[in-house]
Amino acid sequence: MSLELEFDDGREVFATEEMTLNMGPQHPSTHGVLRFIIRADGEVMRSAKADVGYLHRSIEKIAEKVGWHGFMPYTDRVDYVAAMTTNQAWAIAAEALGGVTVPRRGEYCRVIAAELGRICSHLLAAGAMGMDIGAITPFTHAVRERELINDLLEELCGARLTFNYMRIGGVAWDLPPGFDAKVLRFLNHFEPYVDELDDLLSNNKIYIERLANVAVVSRERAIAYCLVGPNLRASGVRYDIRKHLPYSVYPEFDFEVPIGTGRHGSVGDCWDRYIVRLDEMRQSARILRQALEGLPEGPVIAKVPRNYKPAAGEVHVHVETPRGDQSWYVVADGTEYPYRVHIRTGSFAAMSIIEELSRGLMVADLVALIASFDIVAPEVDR
Amino acid sequence: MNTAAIQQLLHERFGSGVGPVESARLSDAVEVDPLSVDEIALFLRDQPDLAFDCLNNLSGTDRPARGKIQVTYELFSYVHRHAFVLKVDARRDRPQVKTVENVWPAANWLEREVYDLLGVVFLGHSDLRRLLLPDDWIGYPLRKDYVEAPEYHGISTVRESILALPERR
Amino acid sequence: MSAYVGNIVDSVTSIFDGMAVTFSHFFRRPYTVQYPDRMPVRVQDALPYRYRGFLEVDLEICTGCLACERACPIDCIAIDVLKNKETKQNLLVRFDIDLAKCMYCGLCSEPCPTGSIHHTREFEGADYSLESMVRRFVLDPVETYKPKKSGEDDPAIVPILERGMRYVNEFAVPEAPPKPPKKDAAPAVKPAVGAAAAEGQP
Amino acid sequence: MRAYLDAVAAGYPSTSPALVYLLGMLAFGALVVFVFILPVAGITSWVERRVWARIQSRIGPNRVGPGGFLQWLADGLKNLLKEDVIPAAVDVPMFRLAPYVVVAGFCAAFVALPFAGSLIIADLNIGILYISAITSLVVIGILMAGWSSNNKWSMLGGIRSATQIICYEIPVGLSIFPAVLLSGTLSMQGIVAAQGWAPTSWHMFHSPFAFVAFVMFFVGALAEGNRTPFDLPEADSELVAGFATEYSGMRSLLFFLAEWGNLYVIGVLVSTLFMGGWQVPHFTDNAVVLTVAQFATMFLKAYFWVFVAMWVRATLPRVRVDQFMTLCWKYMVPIGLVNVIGAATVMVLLPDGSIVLRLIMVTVAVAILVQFARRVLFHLHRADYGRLGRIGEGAA
Repeated sequence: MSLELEFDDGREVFATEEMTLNMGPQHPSTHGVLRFIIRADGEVMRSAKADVGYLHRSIEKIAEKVGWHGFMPYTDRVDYVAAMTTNQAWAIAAEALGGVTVPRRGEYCRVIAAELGRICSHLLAAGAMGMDIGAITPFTHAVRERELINDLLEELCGARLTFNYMRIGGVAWDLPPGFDAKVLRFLNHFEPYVDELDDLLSNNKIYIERLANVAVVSRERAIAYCLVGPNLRASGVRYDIRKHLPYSVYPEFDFEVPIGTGRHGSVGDCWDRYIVRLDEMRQSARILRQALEGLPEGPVIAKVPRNYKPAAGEVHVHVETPRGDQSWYVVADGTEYPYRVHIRTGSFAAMSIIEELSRGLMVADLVALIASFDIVAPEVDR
Repeated sequence: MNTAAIQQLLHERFGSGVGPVESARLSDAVEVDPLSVDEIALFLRDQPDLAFDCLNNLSGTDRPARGKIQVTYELFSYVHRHAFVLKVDARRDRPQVKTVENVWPAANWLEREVYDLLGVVFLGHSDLRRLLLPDDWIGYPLRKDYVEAPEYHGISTVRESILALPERR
Repeated sequence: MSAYVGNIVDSVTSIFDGMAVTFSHFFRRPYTVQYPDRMPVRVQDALPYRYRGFLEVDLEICTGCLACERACPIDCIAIDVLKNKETKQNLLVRFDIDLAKCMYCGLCSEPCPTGSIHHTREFEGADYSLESMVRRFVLDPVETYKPKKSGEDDPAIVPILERGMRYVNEFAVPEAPPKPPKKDAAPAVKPAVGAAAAEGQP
Repeated sequence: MRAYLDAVAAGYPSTSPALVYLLGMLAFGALVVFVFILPVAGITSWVERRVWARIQSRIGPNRVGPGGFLQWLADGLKNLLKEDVIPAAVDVPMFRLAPYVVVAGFCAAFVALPFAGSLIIADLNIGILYISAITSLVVIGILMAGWSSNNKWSMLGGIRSATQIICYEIPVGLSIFPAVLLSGTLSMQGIVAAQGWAPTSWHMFHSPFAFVAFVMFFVGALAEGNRTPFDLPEADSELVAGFATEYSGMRSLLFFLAEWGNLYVIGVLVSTLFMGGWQVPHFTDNAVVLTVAQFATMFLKAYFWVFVAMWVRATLPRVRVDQFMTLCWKYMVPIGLVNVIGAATVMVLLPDGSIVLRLIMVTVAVAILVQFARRVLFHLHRADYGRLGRIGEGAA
């Protein structure tokens, strides 16, 4: 029997063949419904092309139909992991257009809710990261802590995920009685937990080896691809909207902006992105303590007409969500419906860089990469 | 550097392709020619005292009253920490804008999104496909006159309300 | 060589500590809530007061102002009010809420002047058809509630109105923070119908 | 066992002793499989879920039977009754055969596993060699499953598994050497007999080299058993479920049966080679009581290691394929080689062993345990989870 040594087109038989892997839309580690088309040589990827849109709900179009007040519940669904900050972004945009000033207590309530939401979201990110690397326990521990925050937020606004807590002009409800004591009790319990997570996961040698020096994003690439939030800070850019383009009452609080240091590898690797989130949780806890301490008295919501009609104009709003600078472009035309709403989310920017980063990584690294960007699929698709 | 100063710089360099500062309430913008936006973008990025290294947001707005689709670029400089809003007006019947993908890679997906939802064609884009909607979707949903097809591949896109709603609305 | 040994030492120590963390959990209480059957209390009773469960309407105090219907972003509330020209009474002939469509945002209960429409702490509504999730509150046409200038005195309505107003007061009122309604001064309960009607009905 | 069967054959002179022996062994083997392996593998699944749950602040299955103990039976029954889905594109004969090959591979290992002093199906004089050879049969089954599934994720899983077992045979073999050298035999019962019941007489405390061999053997065995941190073939966050992706119902369960059963095999091997196996103090002359005591000792020792494997699985992340290879070829193989030479050198220098060295080793081990306990207490006190109640405990 003779072996044919050539294909019809003259290529040699003994060349390795590329394999096309279809990862998703249903896959355990795609954090929602994402799809990647991977071209791989064995375990090493040539490229991973992202295919998004499975969770597209045309929220921007809905905004043009439901009115200014009515859009607030929909902002919960833009990023369901951290609905508070998205609420806040919409409220800020509408208030700016309508010239509404939020009472100070309302702003404090917003900060407290938003920072609890940030911890909530980062917990899920850190836990899911461990899960994708193969450690299952940190995930359940993180979700356990998250449950406590959910309990708090449920008490605050009646829902555990889609909060719809903020309103144009302030927040819907004042803090319930005894809420500050409960938050403090939670923080006293939570801060040691983060240290424990360090011992369990962050310092684990296998974990570090899996993440250090993987998918390094340089400062220049991060900026060029418009990475935002923790992903940008991990690449060494000290930029936080809360600090550098302040909104709400954030200038009144003393907190630091952690950046990636490349402790175990190079600046901007997956491990940096992970540890920046952990440090941010500690900073959020710090902000929460200050906010609870300095909580002013007074109303929590300004008088805003039910039939809200801001004058024509347009506004660019930036809000620091857990997934970074969420950039809202809102156009009003003087009617009771927004004319145009565009949301550029953190995950959207992060998704677009994956194709470039994936070259030469292993399939297992792609999972770590997606997790380290903390991509939430509905936020990409909106 | 504020918008007026940047407009001054741009006007000196590019002449008539750069319009005056448009002062809408709450935001200032400069409108430029859609077919030379790529050169202007390159200038904005590479000029050392501008150094807009980040395309923060890119969105399209349909303005049927003016027969235009407006594309808004929100730029940010991490070097100088200043922002700038650039706008181009594309003709609504044949919207064409030069791509800025080569200037800021972030524009790749953002432009695809605008193409997908508003139908603006970005000339020179490397991979101008629909991003969020299925490839065979008909129409551009964010246009004001968009009417959704009653069905997609035999699947109805309408869900009847169980409540017969009163007529007054 | 030192990196080689360092790697081994790092691995052993970090794994050692991680194992200590996990082992310590054998001595901690589990967090699981064994919903629904092994709860110390019924879960609905353990939920906070503000919990946004199924919507409910107290028809006794519904003013028929349609504020909730207007506030709903997804049109899941349908109200029909008939006007009786002779008695100048409004007749509520339909108040339907599609709970399958409802997204429990709470926007409808906010403008309600009397707290008639409010969220309950019930949330279990699994069923086989979507139609069964439509709550039809009006079976026979009822007259809408008319707030009295002097305060409510009908003993059948006072407790309902009190509960409703407590619900309304949970929402912050601008300028003047609300006082919780007093239990003993029942006739003093005044619905905030004037202000809300001015806001809600352009 | 043999003596007993010989006596039976003598009592019935008309039958051939060889036949009685054969039938007796078959019966005993079947008994071991159905009365021991199946329940042990099943119960292991329940124990694993409960252990995981506690580590993760959960409760775990607790509804079926006392403490959820009968969960494994319920799951087994459910899987037996489930539809056996065979996708259209698979290579059907291979796909069907693969789970049985896996199960056969691990059941065959039980032939040479010692349960007690007189309880062993066949005390082969090459026992440990036989076991390390026959457990590799599992990889053929997994490779078959991965390949025949006609699914790229499955194939990657199957190939990863093959790589894994081929690589880790070497360090595992190297770490068996010291124990074999110390015992002077390959027979499982012989290795146990070479040790005593007291920890000072266990092989693992013979010298530092023996201790390192013990650690390496456990790590290597985890790798061969596809357990975390080496569960690459079925890495659920990367490969969906690896080679088992396309399997459903009973066939899928057979893979897990083999995995849980393999855990027990690993436990028995570690106990036999390094921890004195079934050795108990000779406290009675009653053979039955003694056998029961030996069996219990062996079982507890083995199950302790099963527990450790679960605990490790709940703690550690998964390594990547290249790191897995690095660990094997750059760390375990060189250290294993040095270790064999070291252990041999100690044997030459101290032909009868040194009780001082053994005592030092035991002391070191105790010190490590004490330090471990201190860390556990530290973690317990740092974040006390008992303080915050949930629903029904102080909630509104």
